[in-house]
Amino acid sequence: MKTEIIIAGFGGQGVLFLGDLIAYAAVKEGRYVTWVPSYGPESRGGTCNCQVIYADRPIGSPAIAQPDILIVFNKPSLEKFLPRLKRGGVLFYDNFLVKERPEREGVKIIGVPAFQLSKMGNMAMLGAFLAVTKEISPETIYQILEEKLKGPKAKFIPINKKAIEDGMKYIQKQGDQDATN
Amino acid sequence: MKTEIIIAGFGGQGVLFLGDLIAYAAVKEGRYVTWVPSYGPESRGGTCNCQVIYADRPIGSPAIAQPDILIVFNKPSLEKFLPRLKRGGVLFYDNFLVKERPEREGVKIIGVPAFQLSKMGNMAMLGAFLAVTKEISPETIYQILEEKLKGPKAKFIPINKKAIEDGMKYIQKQGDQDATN
Amino acid sequence: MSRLYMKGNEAVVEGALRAGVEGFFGYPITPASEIIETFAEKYFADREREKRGEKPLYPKFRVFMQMESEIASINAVMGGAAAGCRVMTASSSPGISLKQEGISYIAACELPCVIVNIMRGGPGLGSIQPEQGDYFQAVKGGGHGDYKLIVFAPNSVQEMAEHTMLLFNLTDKYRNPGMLLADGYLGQMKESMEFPEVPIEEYDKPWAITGMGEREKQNTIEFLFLTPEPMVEAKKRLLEKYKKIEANEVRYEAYKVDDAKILVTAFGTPSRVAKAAVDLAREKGIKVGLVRPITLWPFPYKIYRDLVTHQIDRVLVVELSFGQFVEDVRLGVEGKAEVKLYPRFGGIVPTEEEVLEKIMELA
Amino acid sequence: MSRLYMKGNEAVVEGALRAGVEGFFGYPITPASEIIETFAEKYFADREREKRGEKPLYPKFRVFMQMESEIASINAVMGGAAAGCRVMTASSSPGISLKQEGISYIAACELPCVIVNIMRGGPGLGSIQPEQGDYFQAVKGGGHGDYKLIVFAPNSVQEMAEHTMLLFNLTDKYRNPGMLLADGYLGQMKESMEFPEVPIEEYDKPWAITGMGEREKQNTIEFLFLTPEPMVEAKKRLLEKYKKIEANEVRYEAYKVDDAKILVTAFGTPSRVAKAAVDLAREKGIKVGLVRPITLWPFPYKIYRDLVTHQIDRVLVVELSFGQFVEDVRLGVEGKAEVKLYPRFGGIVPTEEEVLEKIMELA
Amino acid sequence: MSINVTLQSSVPKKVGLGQRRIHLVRPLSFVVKVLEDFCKGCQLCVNVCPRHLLKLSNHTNAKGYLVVEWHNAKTAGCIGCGLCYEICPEQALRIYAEVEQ
Amino acid sequence: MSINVTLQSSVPKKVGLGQRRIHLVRPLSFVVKVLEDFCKGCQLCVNVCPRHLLKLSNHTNAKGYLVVEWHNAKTAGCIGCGLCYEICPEQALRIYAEVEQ
Amino acid sequence: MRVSALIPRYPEPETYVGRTHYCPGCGHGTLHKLLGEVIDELGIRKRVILVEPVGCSVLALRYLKVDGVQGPHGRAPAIATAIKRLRPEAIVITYQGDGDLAAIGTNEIIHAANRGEMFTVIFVNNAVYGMTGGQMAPTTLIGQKSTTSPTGRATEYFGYPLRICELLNTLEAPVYLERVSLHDVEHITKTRAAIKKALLNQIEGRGFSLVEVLSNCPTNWKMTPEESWRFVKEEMTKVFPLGVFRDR
Amino acid sequence: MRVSALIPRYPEPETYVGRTHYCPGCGHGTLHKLLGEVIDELGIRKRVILVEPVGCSVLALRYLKVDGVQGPHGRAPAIATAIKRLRPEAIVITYQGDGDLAAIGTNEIIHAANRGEMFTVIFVNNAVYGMTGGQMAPTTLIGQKSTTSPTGRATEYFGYPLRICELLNTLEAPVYLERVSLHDVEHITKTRAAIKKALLNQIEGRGFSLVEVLSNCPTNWKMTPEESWRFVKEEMTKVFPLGVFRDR
Ligand SMILES: Cc1ncc(C[n+]2csc(CCOP(=O)(O)OP(=O)(O)O)c2C)c(N)n1
Ligand SMILES: Cc1ncc(C[n+]2csc(CCOP(=O)(O)OP(=O)(O)O)c2C)c(N)n1
Ligand code: SF4
Ligand code: SF4
Ligand code: SF4
Ligand code: SF4
Repeated sequence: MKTEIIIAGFGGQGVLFLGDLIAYAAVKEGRYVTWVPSYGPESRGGTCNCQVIYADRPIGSPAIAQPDILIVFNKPSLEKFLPRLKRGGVLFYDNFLVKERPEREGVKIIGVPAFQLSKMGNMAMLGAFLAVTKEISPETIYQILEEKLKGPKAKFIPINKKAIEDGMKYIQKQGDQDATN
Repeated sequence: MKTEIIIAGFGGQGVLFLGDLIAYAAVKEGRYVTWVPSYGPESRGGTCNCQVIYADRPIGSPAIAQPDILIVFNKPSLEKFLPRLKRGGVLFYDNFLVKERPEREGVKIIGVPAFQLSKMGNMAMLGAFLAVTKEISPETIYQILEEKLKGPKAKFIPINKKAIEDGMKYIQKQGDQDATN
Repeated sequence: MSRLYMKGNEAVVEGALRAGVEGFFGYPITPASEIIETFAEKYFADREREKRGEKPLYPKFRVFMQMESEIASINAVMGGAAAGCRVMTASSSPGISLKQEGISYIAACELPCVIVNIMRGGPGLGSIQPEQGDYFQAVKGGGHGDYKLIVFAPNSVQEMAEHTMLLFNLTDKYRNPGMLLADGYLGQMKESMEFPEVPIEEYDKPWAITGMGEREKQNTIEFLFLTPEPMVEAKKRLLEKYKKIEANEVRYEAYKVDDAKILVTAFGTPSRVAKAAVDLAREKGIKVGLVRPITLWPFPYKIYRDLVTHQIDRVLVVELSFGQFVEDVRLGVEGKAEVKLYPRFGGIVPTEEEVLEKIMELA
Repeated sequence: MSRLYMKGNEAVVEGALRAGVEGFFGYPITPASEIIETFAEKYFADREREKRGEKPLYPKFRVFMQMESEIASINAVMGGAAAGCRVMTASSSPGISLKQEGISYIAACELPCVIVNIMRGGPGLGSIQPEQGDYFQAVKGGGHGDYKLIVFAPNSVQEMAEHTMLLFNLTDKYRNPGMLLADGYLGQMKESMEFPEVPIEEYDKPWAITGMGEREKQNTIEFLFLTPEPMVEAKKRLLEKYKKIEANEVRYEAYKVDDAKILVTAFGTPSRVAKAAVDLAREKGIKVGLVRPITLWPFPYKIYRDLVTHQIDRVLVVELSFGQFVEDVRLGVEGKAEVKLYPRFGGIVPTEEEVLEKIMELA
Repeated sequence: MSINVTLQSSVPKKVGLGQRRIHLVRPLSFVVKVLEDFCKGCQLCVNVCPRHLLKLSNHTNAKGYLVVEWHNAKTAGCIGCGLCYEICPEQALRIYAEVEQ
Repeated sequence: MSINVTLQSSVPKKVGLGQRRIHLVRPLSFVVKVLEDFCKGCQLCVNVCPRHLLKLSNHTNAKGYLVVEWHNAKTAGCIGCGLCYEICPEQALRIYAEVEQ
Repeated sequence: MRVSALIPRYPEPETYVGRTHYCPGCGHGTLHKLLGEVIDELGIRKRVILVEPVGCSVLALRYLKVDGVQGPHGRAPAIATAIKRLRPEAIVITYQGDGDLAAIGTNEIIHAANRGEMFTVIFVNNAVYGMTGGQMAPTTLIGQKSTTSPTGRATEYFGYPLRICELLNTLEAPVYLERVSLHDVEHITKTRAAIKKALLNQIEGRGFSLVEVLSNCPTNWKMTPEESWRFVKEEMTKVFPLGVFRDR
Repeated sequence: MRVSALIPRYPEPETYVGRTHYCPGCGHGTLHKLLGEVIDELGIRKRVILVEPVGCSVLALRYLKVDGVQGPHGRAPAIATAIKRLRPEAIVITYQGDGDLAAIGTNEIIHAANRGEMFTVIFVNNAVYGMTGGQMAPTTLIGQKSTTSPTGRATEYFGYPLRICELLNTLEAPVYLERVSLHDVEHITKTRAAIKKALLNQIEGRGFSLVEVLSNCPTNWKMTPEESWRFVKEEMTKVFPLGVFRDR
């Protein structure tokens, strides 16, 4: 088993962190994992993305040609990566930020109004991802949050959790189809 | 025909210039020529030497393993280079500065009290060299001196010439054997 | 031991600290900056610990310096190494170019130290995308004169740590500088890993300049000659040492070569892609194997020579440059097999499928 | 034309001036210092001429600068070349190491210029005796990333001038930096010579930054990419250019190879020794010939390949280093002949007799 | 009561430093246009405007930045002071004076 | 009337800056020795000596330099001022004080 | 019916085309704008050659429509030296950050200034390495945090904020050295005047001019643009006093 | 019979062993001697680590019997920084010429000084590149001839003599900066005192000290030793005024 995920959006939307969290959770659950950030122009701004792979066996290339799963938060990223999504793959997109419904045959398209569900849209999207793929347990994610947000930062745990749960709930309610369309 | 000459002494004795003059004269007389200075420690002082080759055909290595002619102005240089002098070669040494007569079989040893004959001992030695080898015409040398010492420096021509002539005369008088011994 | 998850650049720091690094001297540059940043973090966290009266986590790690330039960094490394300490620096391609004079001096003076190059795209300012265009510089010698660096080419985050530790041992052992040569991918990616067990080897350094102290003889570190003869001697000793390293320290990984007719070879990130492609090709019944040099100098010429002498007649070289590593492969192969280069440059790592395709072209 | 007698370093200057050099930027270092000194002499003599109301001898030679370092020098060269002028710098090994970042930038930006390396003994401070230990640096690339310098290896004072002139033409023609790679002997020795007739080729430089003037489009000189795709394109163009140079500009001298069974090969000063040794060996009836690469990049692989394919089965490589040039010879020979290295290092040039002896060992 | 607006383009290009601003006789009012592609929503203009005529909108441009918008009611009285123009790092604001033809 | 001279070696190694010179009770006279291997004949000492007690000799040392020599007549009266010692770049001069045993 | 026309209140920018990659509120944009305006105003766009640094402004030539070259980190003064001497009719400008000019490139700027090279330096002091993600610069304030001084710059490790104007002011050759700031409109206006003066010095062949511009880096300072300018005003100007250091 | 003994008037040198390769009358010898004397006097020979430059004094360690290292041209301050920080108990001294410190190595010395590194710099200013045969240095006087300024240093090409003490004096960190000269016995004595002070600063952990020593280069100046010292006294000290610039 090997899952290849590309996550893309604008700088500041928490794209890298989202990928990092999924990757780390997969490590915790005993998988082999790679996470590669896009490191574009040396300064900030513009689009950014990361590539996450988790698998049961050591991973060859950490670079992803055709992802199984694509998670996008803006239109430029959608346009760039959607054509590369594997046949039979899954697209998650923020249908609050991207208004037109993306078109592509042979893939599952899931719209989640992540940044409407929560200010922490990346966490809401994570919830949706967890609920749909069921490959990573939310418990592992919560455990990591507790590990990372210690001391004074611990106060942010609840709102992160809340966002994740909202994302999960959204899927449970809407099913894993693009409900807004 | 190919003649290989090593000239060695202390910095300040005009060793490099002497070699350069011989070399340039050989060029003027239509030969192929190389001149290589020893460029030792980057700063001054200590011993120095140069290697001169002139020949009728293009010259292979500009480095001399076994010189045909050795001209030395001090004892360290004598000790260093005399063993390398070709069998049948000629040693010129300043027997004013080097008191003991050098010993070596199968070579011709010519002592010239160059720095006694003239303050420009290197020029006196040149005279001796010209007189003994007869491979380069004094006229060519004088011509070069006139070329090099122009304008205000022209006043040095006579004393240079004088030194050369003194060297030549010394050989004519003493023969080309080490007269002091 | 539990699985760790770490960035390649952080693994370098972790490896260095476990190897007992005493001083780090650097200057920021993408994609190597996390190395200096992580060192800064660890160092000042220890200083805070000390202020609180706690014990530092890394008591050996006494000096962290962001220097004014890469040149100052490499020269500080020279000073630290001369003083007998385990020291290192890290940079990326243009910064490593600036260090070449210093590297040549350090090699000449036989000073052990570790230099990390997280390669970016070149030449010039180029890009911060991964390439392997500094192969020649690292392996053949970007500085002046005859010298060699011990060059390790990790291909995973785990090896980023492991090779760093190995380099500290080997550079001390041979009194020779070493380089960790990694592409940008390896520096920037995070990966699951187990922390490698590399015992720290400690070497006496009676040659170090420490102030004479009880010693009668002064220690001087220089490589400077006024006449050829002593230089010939000194260089002979250097050459002997290099031969010894070549005899003893070659490392490589050979994968599925036993019955292979075709050989794929690559180092660093592309070697992972190549390995996966070998598996894909094997599934298709193609008899293909992989050789991955782990040390780029000393280079594993012999394994290539052996393989092409006995069984293999086609070699596919995958590298992220116009073709540099391929020259060493050719020197190993010596015309006994067809060598085909698959160069990717500009910042794109080929996919497993692309490499598979190249293998199939050769099959 | 009458015979001249000149120092190698002076011949470089004379060649450059005749080739219409417009700017020289340098920093002193033995054994290259006569280059900057001779430029200074010529430059300020012209300024004196102008003060006296006379015409300058070298009206094109407008800028002479002793810079604060080798790094400043190579960057000034970058600026001058970018501005569309014929510019050059000169140094020796450690100084050339310092220029590596700049050289990589210049190559990336495809700026024509001439860099002179009068090699000394290395690594490190080493000595000022002649060696050829910077072969790899010059030919493979001491800077970062994929790039190539057009490298000429003169072996006489006459060629010091001639190759300098050729380099100015070729670097302009291909928009590529070039290097004159000479050992200390060639810089320091004086020799009889005829001044080579190399016609000055003038090339339009519409890409130069001159201020936009009448131009509509801005000219920018940079090699900097944020994404891989345009970089792949740019590097492809670079690679194409390199292939073109490799196809068109290889130069070498082959001597008495027609019936040779043994080949001696060397460049620079040792090639003169080797040639003389070939003559000595021929006198003894040994069928030996010489190949001397004149361009080290592009390297004349083909002549080696051709010779070993048809006739030659032993190759003797003479070089003043641990063995760098020998790798390119091996890449040309591809295992089809035995390659024997005769390395001399530390500052001693072998004698004709020594090389003869090595030839006889092979015969 | 509609106003016919034409954009006049032939403007003197060189002006002295003190007079960078183009002075006109009796402007009727001022209009600030936001070049949305240029704006990055840094809000420096919002803070500098003495009449509080600029505010962050809730729509993003192609680069993903929320952009500012001008309170487009002329009555609000832009005084054409140019502070927003001066402070905008992106030259995303263009100020026009409305004049009688 | 001959004087028996012995070289005394156990001299204090550390002295303060002002007192670098070793002070002795009633030296009879001073002697300057030239270490010929060290001397390069620069003649700085010749020029600095207030009593003109040093001069260039006409013999060379192993390096080929003409070396200085000390006017070795005690009567000439070296005052042990140490100027030659101070100025010699090579520390080629050693000054001794003659004292009664 | 009243007929009215909209007339630009400011001249249309010619040199500066904007749409930069800079972070929101970054002073590099402001400074580019000013530089463009002054070039427009002086009518020298067709004569300008700009030497870009390595740093966030490495792409300056994409926004300023003039000839130019991008050189190695810190070496702009050496590049500019050659360009100006070989093409004295060009107006040569270097644009350098504080990592570029005050760390790796200290040697080049000092010697160019000491030779009195006839070009103009725009030196952007934002107390941090922007492009590489917020490491300490030689100009970082004491106690200021950065990714390489996570507990604040401590003088015992990293010394003191380097004051370039003060340093260069010990040299003979420079004709104009001024430190300005971008923290509000008033200072932006002064900066514009300083740049103009520096360029006029070059146009009139007077000599070496350098304008040090205090700027911000909201991203790496982890501040809003507004906060960052306040920091410049309240903290940076204390350590780097504004003013004319040399005007000959 | 009167029995007398010869007693050395000066302590036997321990650190400095002489027999240098320097040209006759060269100040490097004098300075080595002084450095050796002060080291002897302070009793720190066994603690000293000397960083040699590239320049005529590249062989200093052959004459000064202490531990040490020879580094690349101009980089001694970076080397010394690491040594002193890693071995704070050592007394670290750099010895650099004016080509080394004031040309290629300007960056390293400024930043080491600015960080207040705890070592001692002996800076030999002889207004020329000695080792490489008399090329112009940054400290060459205006009008002074050298092999690269054959008609005399002209400011329009090469700028002005660089004054290192004045430059470093704009920095916060240095505790001691003094310019001395070797041109006569009086000044030799002052130089000795300055070196001692600089070393005491280090021994007592006070901070960065630099002693700039005006020296000669009779060979490349084409003067006798005597003439060369007169030149130092009459010409150099005018351009490089002697004195204490900083003493904290
Ligand atoms: C030789 C070299 N070293 C380091 C770098 C990495 N680098 C790029 S920009 C930069 C510093 C940027 O800081 P600054 O000059 O202050 O400009 P800013 O980005 O803040 O505008 C560094 C260290 C490089 N590109 N080249
Ligand atoms: C990188 C490098 N550049 C240049 C040189 C050549 N070089 C040796 S010493 C020197 C300058 C010597 O001058 P200075 O520092 O003033 O010392 P001095 O010899 O006068 O004592 C130079 C340029 C070198 N060895 N290395
Ligand atoms: S100042 Fe400019 S970039 Fe910032 S919000 Fe206003 S218009 Fe947009
Ligand atoms: S000062 Fe010293 S070196 Fe010079 S002549 Fe006198 S003793 Fe000799
Ligand atoms: S990183 Fe800092 S300096 Fe760079 S563009 Fe962003 S705010 Fe400006
Ligand atoms: S060249 Fe000059 S500095 Fe060097 S040893 Fe001779 S006199 Fe001294």
